[in-house]
Amino acid sequence: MSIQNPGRRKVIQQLSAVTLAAGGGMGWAGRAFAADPVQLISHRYPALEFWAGKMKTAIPGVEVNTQLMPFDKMGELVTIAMSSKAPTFDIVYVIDSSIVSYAKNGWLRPLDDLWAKYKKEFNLDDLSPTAMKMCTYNGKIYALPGTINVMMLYYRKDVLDGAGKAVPKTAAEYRALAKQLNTPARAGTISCLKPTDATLNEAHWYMNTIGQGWFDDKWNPIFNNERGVRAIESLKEVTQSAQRGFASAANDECTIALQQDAAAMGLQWATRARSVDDPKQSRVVGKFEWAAMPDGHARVLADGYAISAFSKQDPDLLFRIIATATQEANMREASGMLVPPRRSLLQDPDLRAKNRFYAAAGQAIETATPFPPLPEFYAVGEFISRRILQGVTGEMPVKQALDTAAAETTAYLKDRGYYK
Amino acid sequence: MAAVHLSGINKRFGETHVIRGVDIDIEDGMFCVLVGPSGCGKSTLLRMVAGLEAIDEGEISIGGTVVNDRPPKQRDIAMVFQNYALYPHMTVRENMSFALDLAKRPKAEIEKQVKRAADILGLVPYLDRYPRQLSGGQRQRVAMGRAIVRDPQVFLFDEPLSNLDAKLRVQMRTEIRELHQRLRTTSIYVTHDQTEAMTMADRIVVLKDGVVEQSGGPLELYSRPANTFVAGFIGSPSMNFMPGIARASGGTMQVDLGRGASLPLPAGSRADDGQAVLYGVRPEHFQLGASGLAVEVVVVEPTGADTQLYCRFDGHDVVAAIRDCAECRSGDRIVLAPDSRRAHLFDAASGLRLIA
Amino acid sequence: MQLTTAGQDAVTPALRKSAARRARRAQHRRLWPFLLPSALVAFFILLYPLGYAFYLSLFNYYLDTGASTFVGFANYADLFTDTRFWAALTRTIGIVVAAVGLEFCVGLTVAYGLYRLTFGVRALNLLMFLPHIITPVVAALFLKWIFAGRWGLLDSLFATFGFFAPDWLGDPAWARVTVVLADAWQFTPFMILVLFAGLNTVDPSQIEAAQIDGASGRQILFRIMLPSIAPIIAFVLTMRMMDAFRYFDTIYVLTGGGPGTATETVTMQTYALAFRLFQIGKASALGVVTLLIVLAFASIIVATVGRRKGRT
Amino acid sequence: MNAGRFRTSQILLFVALAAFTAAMLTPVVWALMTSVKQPIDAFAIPPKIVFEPTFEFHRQVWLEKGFGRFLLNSAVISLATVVVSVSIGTMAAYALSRMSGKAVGGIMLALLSLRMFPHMLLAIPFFILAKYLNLIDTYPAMVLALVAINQPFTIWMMHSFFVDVPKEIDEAAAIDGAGEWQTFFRVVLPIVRPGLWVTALFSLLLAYNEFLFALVLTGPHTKTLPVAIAEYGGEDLNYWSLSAAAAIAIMIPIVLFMMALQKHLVRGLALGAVK
Repeated sequence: MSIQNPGRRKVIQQLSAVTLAAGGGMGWAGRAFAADPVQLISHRYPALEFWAGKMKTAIPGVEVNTQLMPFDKMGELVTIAMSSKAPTFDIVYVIDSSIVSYAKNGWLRPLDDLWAKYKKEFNLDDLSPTAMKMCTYNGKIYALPGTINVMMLYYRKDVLDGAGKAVPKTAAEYRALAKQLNTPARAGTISCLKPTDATLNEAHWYMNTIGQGWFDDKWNPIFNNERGVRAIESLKEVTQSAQRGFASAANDECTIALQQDAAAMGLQWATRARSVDDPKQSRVVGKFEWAAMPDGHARVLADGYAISAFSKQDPDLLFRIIATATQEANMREASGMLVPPRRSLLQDPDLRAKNRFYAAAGQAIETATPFPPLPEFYAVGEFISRRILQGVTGEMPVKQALDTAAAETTAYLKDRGYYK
Repeated sequence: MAAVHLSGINKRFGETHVIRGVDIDIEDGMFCVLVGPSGCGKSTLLRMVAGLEAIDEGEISIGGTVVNDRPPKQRDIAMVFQNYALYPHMTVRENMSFALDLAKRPKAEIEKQVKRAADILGLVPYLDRYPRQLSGGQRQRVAMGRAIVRDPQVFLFDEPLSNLDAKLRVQMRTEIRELHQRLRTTSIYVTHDQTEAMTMADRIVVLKDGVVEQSGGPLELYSRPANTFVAGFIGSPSMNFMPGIARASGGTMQVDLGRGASLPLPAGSRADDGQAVLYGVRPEHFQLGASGLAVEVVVVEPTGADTQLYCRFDGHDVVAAIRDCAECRSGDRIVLAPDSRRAHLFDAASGLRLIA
Repeated sequence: MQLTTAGQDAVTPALRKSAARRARRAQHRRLWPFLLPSALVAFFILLYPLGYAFYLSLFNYYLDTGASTFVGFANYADLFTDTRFWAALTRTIGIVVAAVGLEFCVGLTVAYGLYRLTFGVRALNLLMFLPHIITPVVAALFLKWIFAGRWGLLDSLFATFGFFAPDWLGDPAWARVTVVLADAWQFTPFMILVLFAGLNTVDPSQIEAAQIDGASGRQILFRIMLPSIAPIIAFVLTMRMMDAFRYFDTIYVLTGGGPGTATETVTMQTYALAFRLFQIGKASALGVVTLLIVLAFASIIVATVGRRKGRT
Repeated sequence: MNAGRFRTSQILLFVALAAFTAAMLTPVVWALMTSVKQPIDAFAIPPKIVFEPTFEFHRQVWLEKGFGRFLLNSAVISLATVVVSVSIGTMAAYALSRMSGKAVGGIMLALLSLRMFPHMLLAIPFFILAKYLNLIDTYPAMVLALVAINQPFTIWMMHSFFVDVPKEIDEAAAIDGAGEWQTFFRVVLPIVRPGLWVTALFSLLLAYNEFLFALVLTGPHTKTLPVAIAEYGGEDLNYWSLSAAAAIAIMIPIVLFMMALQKHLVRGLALGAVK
């Protein structure tokens, strides 16, 4: 039974189950599905919707139910289900940070055996090492990448040309340019500082270009050192030239600012490149160009699909579903929506010609920096991003904010068994 | 129809002892009125008979069966509430037939009973109306109708007329009385209005603070009140009580009321020399005369049938109701002569009637 | 017939009490079947999780790894020394008071307006209620389209006239105002409906009597009508206060608790503890503390208005 | 009273209230417009009032994204919730309104506190319970959860209506020979019927709009509209337009329901509403 065909009998059955439950206390009939379909839970953006569609038809005769939702909602749901070891989901969408934390929690099934088995069939060796590195934890592969996503510099060629400016090469140039281009109607740059994920993504670039990164190799915070403070001070300075409402803007709000000619440039994900060229959404079709972020170090992530450790389905089947859906041909079909994690496709001249942002994306990936592979990074990001924001909005001096964040981070990590 | 017996009834609400060892016997077919000031426990007693209030101690029997542990519906009683408690979502007809309907009586019988009750009470034109569309008197009748259709062993009335205006109250009083003459169903009627009690009852039970002060026929209570409470409660305007001392003089007992006023003992009473007493006279038992109480008239209220004189005697108020007294004015000094055959004597300390 | 005296106190107080209790218990026994289904649901599906939450609050429990150690009341102690908690609590109380206050004032004004209006009342009433029936998650989205910086309806409308309105969501002070306005948008209709219904219950003869006494419209409203609907006011204020304390969805969508922590409420913090930091023990402790605080507030409202009712 | 002045003041009052209503409806109207605009027009600066409408998103919502099924789920779940919740809540409220003693106050206060507890902390135990009973992604799980969180409100609301019914009515029924159930169903319940409608409406609103538990307890088979809409939360502007279209759609049944019930609503609230 599929979602589209509700099946009246099922509804009636369940209705009577409800009535039964109402009348007869706790003794009701559970559900009994004949052959349980495969359950996929995933974040939703056009590329992921595309993959989900491909999974439904990947293996003839195997039904795949898909639940696509915003990232944070998905996170809550996965956490609740997996922490209680529920077999609710079989295939789980993951990104670099969730791979490490889920894998550490023992929620994911290592894929090395299956990887070896199907390596040939799906030409898995073609997958980009950058992506594969992010799909690995403690030397084991946990996910099959579907996309490699990277943040890059979006800039308005026409505006820069009009002002006689070149694409900024360094963080300092970027800062100065943002200031120069800023007007009331069109902001110098976009800034997306809605707590908490967006903040972390944006601060990541500052922390890695101006600062020295988030942690040392023993997971001690270094983001509050002198250069870290300078990094966040710079972020604060740049927000002076950012679009109105940046403090509550996430990716969508920022994209609208770009599309509606309300900002001249900014840091944004590669997956959004297509939408500034979409005439149904954008007022500035063809006017944007892309480059790797000045000084590199923008955030890069792999997103892909993992298999739940609690799944009752055959792992072979699940792996084949994922691999078939994300096979090379499909990636080629979806090329406009994503940056494919396959070396061959990234270099493919056809695709490069069709997708203007590919060149910049490829360059960005090479110079990019992933999040620290700390399973708890997403968790401590809560402290860090809040405190950074307090620094940026002036609720607290930047130094004090970062010191507080560092103290909170240390305390949290210590409680979770670090530094012993 | 059945006799109702209450024996040794006690009831407490928390720390308050509201009914204290009450015994009442109501014979079959009798119209018994429980009367007393508010808070005397009369409604509680009625509700205990109805089964709406638990009995702490004692026994209630209806028609020879002890009903203490029976819920209301097994007691075969009907009750009319002070606020009528009509079901607002039911028509008059439905209100009246509800009980029979619950008892699963045949449709035809229900129809017949409702018709009969509606005929008796003149409710036929209103059968399909809702209570909110009726006047106070009509609602009152519906409440009675609801009781009548049941044809119960006992009717219970809880101050059923207190929400009506004066004229309607008098009219309904008569109607209820007539109804009782006709149906002869044992009835217990609670009221705080002694006039209602006097006019309607076969037997009156006077209650005060949870205790039966006296019970008997209306005239018995009127002419031989057992104590000052009953004497003062029954009759309107109330009986006058004048404090005095019984003195033996010349072989007869006199009551010395002070200020030189001295009256002979009322007929049938006795007192010891020097006993502190209350001399009770009902206002209607005064006459203007030459000897008696010399009083000053304060207010004159002619009612037509008689004239009520509010007078002062030795710092007390004395009320007299005199026939044909058009010429009295306030400020006049007159002499009131009590009819000693109808006067009463009470012990000042206990309030009990002093009987020879 | 005998005059009976009060002298039958041979019955012991204990016996007496047991008789009364027996009667009450009999009454209650007859009513028990009515309570049973609801009690079962409440017990198994609400009380059990509540008790479980309290139990969890005594542990240092990480939801993700399942690691858990008993810590007694340490989570509570941690909370009370956590400046972020106190800041969030003060902020929450501020937002609740402002939002519920605004809703009440506007709600009362509009309800009174509707009460005085002689035509079109029903249509207006229905239309006004619309914001309240919108699914909260969607309502937040609607509001974002109004309040978003630059391209939001308000901002872009003002900008058309070359005037730059406050940064509704981006400025810490304004963000708090916006969050209050957002709550008011969704719940003022509820206030209006309940207060309007309340005003209609006031006995017209009381109002006429006051008019004859020469009271002005305002005097009638404040001296006659409001006191007589005090219990209704207590009801809406309590209900709203309790729900406003749990205010989450809209803030989450509009500002995510930002800018910085400008709109972070206690519930936002609970969320962060539970689903970002996975410290489910701490989150539960915060939940329990929130419950106690709200309960205290609710009792105060009920007691205050209850007393007023006693006076009138 | 001067009739002319009265008239003028009435018109002024109407205008003021209409203006207030218009302000309150602005976000809804704006969302409605958003749902028939391409994103380029929806978020234009300055805002576009004149545009070429597109019903693309409404079409997608219903024909491609399967919202019909979600609407059905929502309808089944919320109606079942209302039926179960209001019936058992009403019974409990009746019992509580007819009981005496300190325990009753305690129970009422306990109910209040259940309403105050952050729902996200209930979500986890609910999930575990539902998993244990093998009820994830079934109607009963969702209905039970909604009934449970609905109970405090239903009981409080109905309690306020029941205490307004004079006790003599119960007593009269008892004397007329009605047992507890007959008294409840045939006498007291019909009297509070307007209150029942109000309670039902608010319970329906709560059940129909509930998001968090629906997110956790439903799945592909039982997903409700709020979850379905929230799933289009962002990461592409077309999703926003879809959300707008779906949001407009989700309102319609409730609006119709409200219109049908409006008479009962004000009357019901006026009758009890915790007088």
